[in-house]
Amino acid sequence: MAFISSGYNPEKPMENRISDIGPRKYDEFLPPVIKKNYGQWLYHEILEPGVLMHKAESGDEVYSVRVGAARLMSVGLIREMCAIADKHCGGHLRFTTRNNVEFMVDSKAKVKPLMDDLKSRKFPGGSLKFPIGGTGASTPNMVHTQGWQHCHTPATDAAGPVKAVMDEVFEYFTSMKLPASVRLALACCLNMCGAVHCSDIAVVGIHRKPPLKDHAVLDQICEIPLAVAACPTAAIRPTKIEIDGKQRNTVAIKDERCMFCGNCYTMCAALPLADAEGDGCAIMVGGKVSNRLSMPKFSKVVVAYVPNEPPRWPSLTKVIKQILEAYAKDARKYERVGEWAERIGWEKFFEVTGLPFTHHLIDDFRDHAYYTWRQSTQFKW
Amino acid sequence: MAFISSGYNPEKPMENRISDIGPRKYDEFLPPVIKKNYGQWLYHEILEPGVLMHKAESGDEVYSVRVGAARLMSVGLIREMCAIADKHCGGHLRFTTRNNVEFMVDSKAKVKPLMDDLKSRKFPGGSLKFPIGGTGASTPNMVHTQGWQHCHTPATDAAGPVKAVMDEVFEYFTSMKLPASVRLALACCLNMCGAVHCSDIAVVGIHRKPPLKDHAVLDQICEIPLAVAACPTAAIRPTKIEIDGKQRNTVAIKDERCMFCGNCYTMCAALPLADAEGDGCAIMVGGKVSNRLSMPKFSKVVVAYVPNEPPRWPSLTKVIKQILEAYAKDARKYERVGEWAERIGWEKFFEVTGLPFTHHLIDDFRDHAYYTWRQSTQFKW
Amino acid sequence: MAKHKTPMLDELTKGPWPSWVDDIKGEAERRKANPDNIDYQIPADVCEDWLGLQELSYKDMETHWKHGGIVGVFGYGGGVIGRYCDMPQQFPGVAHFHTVRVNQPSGKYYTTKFLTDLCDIWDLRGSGMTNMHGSTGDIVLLGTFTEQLEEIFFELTHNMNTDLGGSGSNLRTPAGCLGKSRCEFACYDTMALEYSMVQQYQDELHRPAFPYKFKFKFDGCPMGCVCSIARSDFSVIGTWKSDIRIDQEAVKAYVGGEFKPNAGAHAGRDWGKFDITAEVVNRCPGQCIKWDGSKLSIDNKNCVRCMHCIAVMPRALRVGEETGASILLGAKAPILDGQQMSSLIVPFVPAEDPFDEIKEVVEKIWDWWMEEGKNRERVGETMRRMSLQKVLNVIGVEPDARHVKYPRENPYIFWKEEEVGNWDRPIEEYRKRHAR
Amino acid sequence: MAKHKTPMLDELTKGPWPSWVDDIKGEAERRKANPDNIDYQIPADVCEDWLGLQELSYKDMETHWKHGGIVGVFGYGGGVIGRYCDMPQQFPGVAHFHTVRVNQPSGKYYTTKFLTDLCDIWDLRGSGMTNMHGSTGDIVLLGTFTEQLEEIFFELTHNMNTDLGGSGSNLRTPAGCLGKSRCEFACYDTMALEYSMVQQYQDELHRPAFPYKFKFKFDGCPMGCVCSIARSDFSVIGTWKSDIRIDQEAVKAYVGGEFKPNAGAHAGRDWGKFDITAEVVNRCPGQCIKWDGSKLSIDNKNCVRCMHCIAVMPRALRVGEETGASILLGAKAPILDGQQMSSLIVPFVPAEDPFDEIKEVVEKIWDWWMEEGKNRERVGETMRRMSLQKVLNVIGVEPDARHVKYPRENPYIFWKEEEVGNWDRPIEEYRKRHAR
Ligand code: SRM
Ligand code: SRM
Ligand code: SRM
Ligand code: SRM
Ligand code: SF4
Ligand code: SF4
Ligand code: SF4
Ligand code: SF4
Ligand code: SF4
Ligand code: SF4
Ligand code: SF4
Ligand code: SF4
Repeated sequence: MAFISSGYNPEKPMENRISDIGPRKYDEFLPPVIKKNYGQWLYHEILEPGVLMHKAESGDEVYSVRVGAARLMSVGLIREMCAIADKHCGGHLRFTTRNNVEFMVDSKAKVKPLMDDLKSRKFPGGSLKFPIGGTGASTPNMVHTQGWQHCHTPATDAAGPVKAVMDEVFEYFTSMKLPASVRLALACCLNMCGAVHCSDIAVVGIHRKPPLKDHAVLDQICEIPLAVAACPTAAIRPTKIEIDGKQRNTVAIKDERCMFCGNCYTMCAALPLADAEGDGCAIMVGGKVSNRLSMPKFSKVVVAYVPNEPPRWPSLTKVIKQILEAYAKDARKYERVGEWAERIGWEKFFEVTGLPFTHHLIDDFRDHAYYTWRQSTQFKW
Repeated sequence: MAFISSGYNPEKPMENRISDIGPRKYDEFLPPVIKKNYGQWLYHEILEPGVLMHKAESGDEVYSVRVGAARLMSVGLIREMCAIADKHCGGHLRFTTRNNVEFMVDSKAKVKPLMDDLKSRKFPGGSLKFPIGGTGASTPNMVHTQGWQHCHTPATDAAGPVKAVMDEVFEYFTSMKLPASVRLALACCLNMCGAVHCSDIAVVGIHRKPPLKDHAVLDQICEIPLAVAACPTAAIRPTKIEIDGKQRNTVAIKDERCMFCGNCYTMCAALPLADAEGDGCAIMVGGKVSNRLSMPKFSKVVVAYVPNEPPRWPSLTKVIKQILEAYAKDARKYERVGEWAERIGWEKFFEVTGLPFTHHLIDDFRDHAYYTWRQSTQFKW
Repeated sequence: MAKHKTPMLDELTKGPWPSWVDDIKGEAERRKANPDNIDYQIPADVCEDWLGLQELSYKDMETHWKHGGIVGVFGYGGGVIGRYCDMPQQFPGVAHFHTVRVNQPSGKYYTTKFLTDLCDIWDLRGSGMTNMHGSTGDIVLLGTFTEQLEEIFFELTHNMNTDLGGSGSNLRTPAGCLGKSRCEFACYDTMALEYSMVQQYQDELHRPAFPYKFKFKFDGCPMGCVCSIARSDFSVIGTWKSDIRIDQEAVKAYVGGEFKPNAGAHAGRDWGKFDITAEVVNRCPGQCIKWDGSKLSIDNKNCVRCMHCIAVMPRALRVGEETGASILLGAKAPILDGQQMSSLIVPFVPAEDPFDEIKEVVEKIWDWWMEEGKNRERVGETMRRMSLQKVLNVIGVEPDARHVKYPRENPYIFWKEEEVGNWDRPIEEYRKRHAR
Repeated sequence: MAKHKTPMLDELTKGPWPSWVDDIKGEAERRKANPDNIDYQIPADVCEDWLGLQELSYKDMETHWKHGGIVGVFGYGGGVIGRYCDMPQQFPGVAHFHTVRVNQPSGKYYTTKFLTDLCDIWDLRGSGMTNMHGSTGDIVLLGTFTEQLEEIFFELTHNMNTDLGGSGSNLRTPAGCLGKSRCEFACYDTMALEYSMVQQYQDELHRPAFPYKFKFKFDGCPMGCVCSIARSDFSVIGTWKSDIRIDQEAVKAYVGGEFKPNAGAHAGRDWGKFDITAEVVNRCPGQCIKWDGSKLSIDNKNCVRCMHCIAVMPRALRVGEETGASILLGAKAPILDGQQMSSLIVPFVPAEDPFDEIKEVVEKIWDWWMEEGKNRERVGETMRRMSLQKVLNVIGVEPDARHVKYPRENPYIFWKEEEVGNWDRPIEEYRKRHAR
């Protein structure tokens, strides 16, 4: 391989440099029917799972076919999507805020050929390249993060468990038979790059062993005061240790004060937490961000720990299905998972989902914990 | 006056001493109809304001006539109550948990003579000795504390403002026309010896000037570390000061960190807060302790400050009446003040009561404050 | 003629509500007149000086009581609140003005004999002024001199067979609602429990052994007529397990208008005809009531025992027959870190004399709190600092979703090594898998 | 034949959901085959090594990416995430595996031309693998070597007229819902605002000047399709002031069953006939809808604009005509002190290009946060530390009951001397009134 220069000259980095231009303006990319009717939409209909029709004041209609995507995708796959868009959609497509892909056409007649084309494409292993669905009262694509694919702090993988979960709940992606849309999400560590803290059902990677201390290098690669300050529970203090007869500055950690947030590792590479036996996932439930009916809600931890079981995380997917099915059976129309749990009471939630309630689920972090305890005699037997 | 010995011998305090006997057993004090039907009550009725009838399984009935009391009462007044109880009630009476007095009779026929007697008695200034009421959807007696009558830390008086308020809302004490019972309370400082933190409408005495420092005596009468530790906002630190050429240990206070809780004064008499100009009352609203309909609730501060205006606290009583009347007009049957405010939304509460919302009412104490802010776009214009 | 002019206080003799100013003035006059020729053991003009001092406070808008004052009776760490005036020259009658807390009987029922005897003591040895009752529940005798304290105590114990209440870092005087004595809602006998507890824990009540004060309050049912959930460290609240008992005929009588809803509590206003659907069915927080026009049915599994339906129709509905209590822990006033209500720790406990199951819980909590609690830390604060699960562990109760309003929102779980496996891994092993 | 055996990963080729494993494998094969004869600038077997490394992670159940790695393009403090493998000998193709964040266009609409051009760059200079899109909103190009970073940047800016997104203690790449481009609910033009903001604040996006990261997200209405309230420091959410517009005929069509409720979102199950009372009227959180069988009326003063009624009957109801936005501040993930959603700071702001009113608020907040924020303290944490009223003061907004869910429960008010009067009193004066 020979180095191909873009034109950039490392000797003179500012020469001919273009910077601070931002993204291209969106209107360059809009399909004509969208551009024409921008801001003049009247209403929409979901014709079938994955197919939206938006009606404009002008009478125009745009049909959007939504397909699931792994988000982690190759340029090969993107080129394939472009080919489809060129063939059916005048060379336009879009991605949704949950990493689904939308192919838009401007007349009903174009919908079926587009859908047939999408349906026909599969990966070698048999999985669909472009499953249609994710609209209305469904489980749209699972928001997620990097995991073992790309990040340095994960306590679980991202794309792997997501694939396993989406396979498990696939029938709910392609249908609209849930009481409301159920947003799934995964974040591979407590940094929570996915919207786990406000999702209907969410998975978050957690560590459960306190950081290792790489004393031999710690003071060379870390600023000890920053590491100490990083800990929200004040578990870390500076200390000295003798290694090979030499005094070294390092840190000591009060293990029983650690709640495994990993913030010290973020600040100091000599404090890794990852551990096959310790790591796994917690499951959080009942969050939402929309203001529809009830105000936005945080997700609550309902399963403290599920072990990492690659490649297909069977325990994890089982629990999620269990929650989803209890919800599907019991909730009212329009009722989000969290609204349902609040209406029936969290004590009933554990009963109907069959999940055990354990001491881990009682908040004991910071002062606010108190407000989550029950200051009432109201509860159900 | 000659010293009259009880029999106690200060030389030999343990001689003939009786201790740890506790209170007398309640059953010595029960009226016969109560004793007979103990635990066998079937139901009750409120025959008119202040008059309860309880029906027992045996068919017996007990009629209780409830009268308001100032709580602060002389032995002369107690003797007068005893005379009434002797005359009508077989020598029994009781006090309620809110310091009302109940005269009980065992037949309906005895009710009217009792009531007539009670109604006939007045203080020289014209106030009633035994106003009948405080049952059902009324404003029962206002729970309160010591104030300038007896305590060392008050920021307002207790019995004075209570008298002024009860006069103002008197028609609601003697009737049952409110949507639900409205419990009033007053505590003369943030120690809150009254149940202010969970009352429908409550008054709490507040200081607004940081403690004075009596440097000249501080280290003699206080343990400086205790004074420092007493401050929840860490506003106090030990320091040294020169008085009359002598170095003295004392404390310094960061005034802008003080929120006037008075806890330092509780721990150290050399840090008084009382100040005519600084002191006054905050008004809190919407608390409750019963589990009926909704769970118990804390009261919320809706008026940050009303000045002390002895002897009749006109601004205070005006605001309370204002709240009470807005509530009476707008709330649903059975709805407590807090339930009403939550249903209409606190923004409407301020609108319908006509109270101004000020920055003081936004929580800024500790971490939990965040949870009281509005994480939603749901609100009313 | 009054000793001091009290023009401001006099304004408080007006208006319909009982005037404590008139009451004190009356007492002042009685003492002056002294028809029974009592040899007052504290200044006869105590009430006059008290009025004078209060008038001064009304003028200054500041209290005139000095900070603290440690007085008491021998061998007890509480029961008396010392109080001195900061203007003793001007108001010698209240130079001392200590409070004596007398432990009230359960339910605050009295015979006139008992009260009269108490008045006799207080006429002779005190100001003649009282609070009936203090916020904690005591009979509060307001204002006496130090020399009288032992005498009062002696007379209370010897002549009245009655003891002092609590103050200081002690168990405080327990209090309860009147419960079974006159209330059909009572799920257990609050007055019996209160008596049993106060007798059992006399030592804790009188001798400071705790980090801070500790209060018991006993409510017979979720209505909370003694505010235990808001005002006591240890709140015992009656509840029931089995089905709400329904008398269908009586329900119809309410619907038909023969019985007044809520026992007539709303009779002062015309709220229109009783509407069982709007007023009961739709308001039920468990959403578990059905009314088909002739039959009321309750899905008790979804009932949260809020008692609204029972309160509205007390002649038709009664609490279930299997009764007991819930225990909640930790209520307190705002100092230091904000007000707390008690939090549920035991969803259900049987509550029958001698109440052993309840006492067992209390004692475990005390043992732990005396070990772990900091100076001046209420048990609710210790719980808040050390966690609810810690308390459950201490009392041996399995954590249950009923303990929380909702599960934690942060995944910051304090795992323990026993739960996870070996924490003490060598960094060298890790570095074999992961180069630096 | 694959370079590394991946038996575990291969399990993830099964099942209906698109398999990223098959996708990477396909890319690996394409690179190997290289039909277009591309002179790959990073190892041709990058995808194979990546698969191998992931297989190892699946076995070890630990990540094999090293901590951090500071790389970037000249003059920018963000846009690239450095990443190195901790087993570079075994997997040299991913020894470097840096991420390039490309700023996506508003609404994520693309032409195939744009995407294809991007693919060309990434075929040549990167792994050929992407995330479409990252959680913040960027186009995420996954995996390249350090030497390629400037080249990629040069090609992006010169050939594609497109810039990098954010990372580090910068403004992050803004994101918005598709808003007016295709949604009838949009109360303002989210895509225009997103574009306007990202252009205006290029410097803040590329050069770290903040205490920590700062995110903008723009939702066109309270539905929150881009989760701004949960995932952005500065959340602008469309709202309206005037009355909800009602087409009574269309309401009847819903009631009559001609139109499907919620645009057909629930068509997959038989929920029975649409019941406007149960499904809309009774559920309305403002309790402000009436339906008399032929006319729907809304008491807009009590509407909280939750949009439920509109979502259920989009052909009958429309948001009010006077539209604008609410601004909320401070959402973030849990580290350190727990997750936060954004809190309302400006109930209503007009939102029309050039959006000056919104920019004014942002800039005031930045000035304050840059002054007061601690290192690695998100603006929401600064607000939590310094109070909501402080922020309102900074942006010049009058405190209003709308700012809170409920007023404070503690009376711990931090009064200021200006509000109260002289604080500096001599103790001697006090002692004149109050003896020690
Ligand atoms: C395309 C997209 C916006 C975009 O810019 O990409 C979008 C588009 C629409 N949303 Fe959304 N929402 C989109 C993400 C969201 C999100 C964010 C998310 O899921 O991460 C939310 C907040 C979720 C939450 O509360 O946790 C969201 C909450 C809603 C709601 C409220 C639903 C609720 O029950 O609370 C509605 C109203 C409705 O569904 O009737 C709505 C309604 C709609 C409508 C009907 C608006 C319209 O009239 O066009 C659009 C089609 C909905 C559908 O798919 O059935 N949209 N919508 C996003 C599609 C994501 C996807 O691929 O699945
Ligand atoms: C007399 C009484 C008020 C009354 O007028 O009824 C009272 C009076 C005092 N209380 Fe109280 N408290 C009284 C019931 C309460 C209650 C209510 C209750 O028990 O139901 C509370 C709130 C509940 C609680 O315990 O938290 C209460 C919370 C306090 C506090 C705050 C404690 C805390 O943890 O936050 C203090 C401050 C302290 O302990 O230093 C306090 C301190 C005091 C002191 C001793 C003042 C002090 O700082 O030393 C007061 C003596 C006043 C005096 O001169 O007579 N008092 N105090 C009540 C006791 C009468 C009785 O025995 O029946
Ligand atoms: C006598 C007393 C108990 C005692 O041991 O002294 C008592 C007695 C009764 N209460 Fe109570 N309550 C008493 C203080 C309370 C308190 C405590 C307080 O006010 O400080 C509460 C909690 C208040 C709160 O939630 O903030 C209380 C909350 C209730 C409720 C629930 C009311 C609600 O709407 O939330 C009921 C049910 C009802 O009123 O129908 C109730 C019902 C009753 C009944 C009807 C019970 C019965 O069947 O006998 C009694 C007559 C009520 C009436 O007065 O209308 N009682 N009740 C107390 C009278 C105090 C007074 O003089 O006013
Ligand atoms: C790539 C991405 C995840 C993804 O798969 O999509 C990501 C990846 C990382 N995030 Fe993130 N964050 C990403 C969106 C988010 C989001 C979601 C959002 O922006 O909507 C959040 C939650 C919202 C928020 O900002 O709080 C998020 C909260 C964090 C945090 C916690 C910040 C906090 O204040 O609590 C960290 C830790 C940190 O900053 O040190 C973090 C740190 C990281 C780092 C840089 C790891 C680190 O500790 O240095 C990750 C690099 C992974 C890698 O190797 O590629 N990332 N991060 C997302 C950015 C892609 C993009 O630009 O579009
Ligand atoms: S959630 Fe954690 S592990 Fe996952 S991408 Fe974000 S920072 Fe990395
Ligand atoms: S993981 Fe978190 S809690 Fe544990 S030591 Fe590190 S910073 Fe502290
Ligand atoms: S509330 Fe404060 S001032 Fe009033 S009696 Fe209690 S401690 Fe004293
Ligand atoms: S009054 Fe309270 S906040 Fe102020 S200095 Fe004293 S203890 Fe601290
Ligand atoms: S708490 Fe219950 S049992 Fe006790 S008096 Fe009140 S209503 Fe009756
Ligand atoms: S007690 Fe309350 S929750 Fe139970 S059925 Fe009656 S109203 Fe419903
Ligand atoms: S947030 Fe509102 S305007 Fe934006 S896409 Fe969602 S529904 Fe439409
Ligand atoms: S938008 Fe929500 S609050 Fe407003 S009328 Fe509709 S359902 Fe009610």
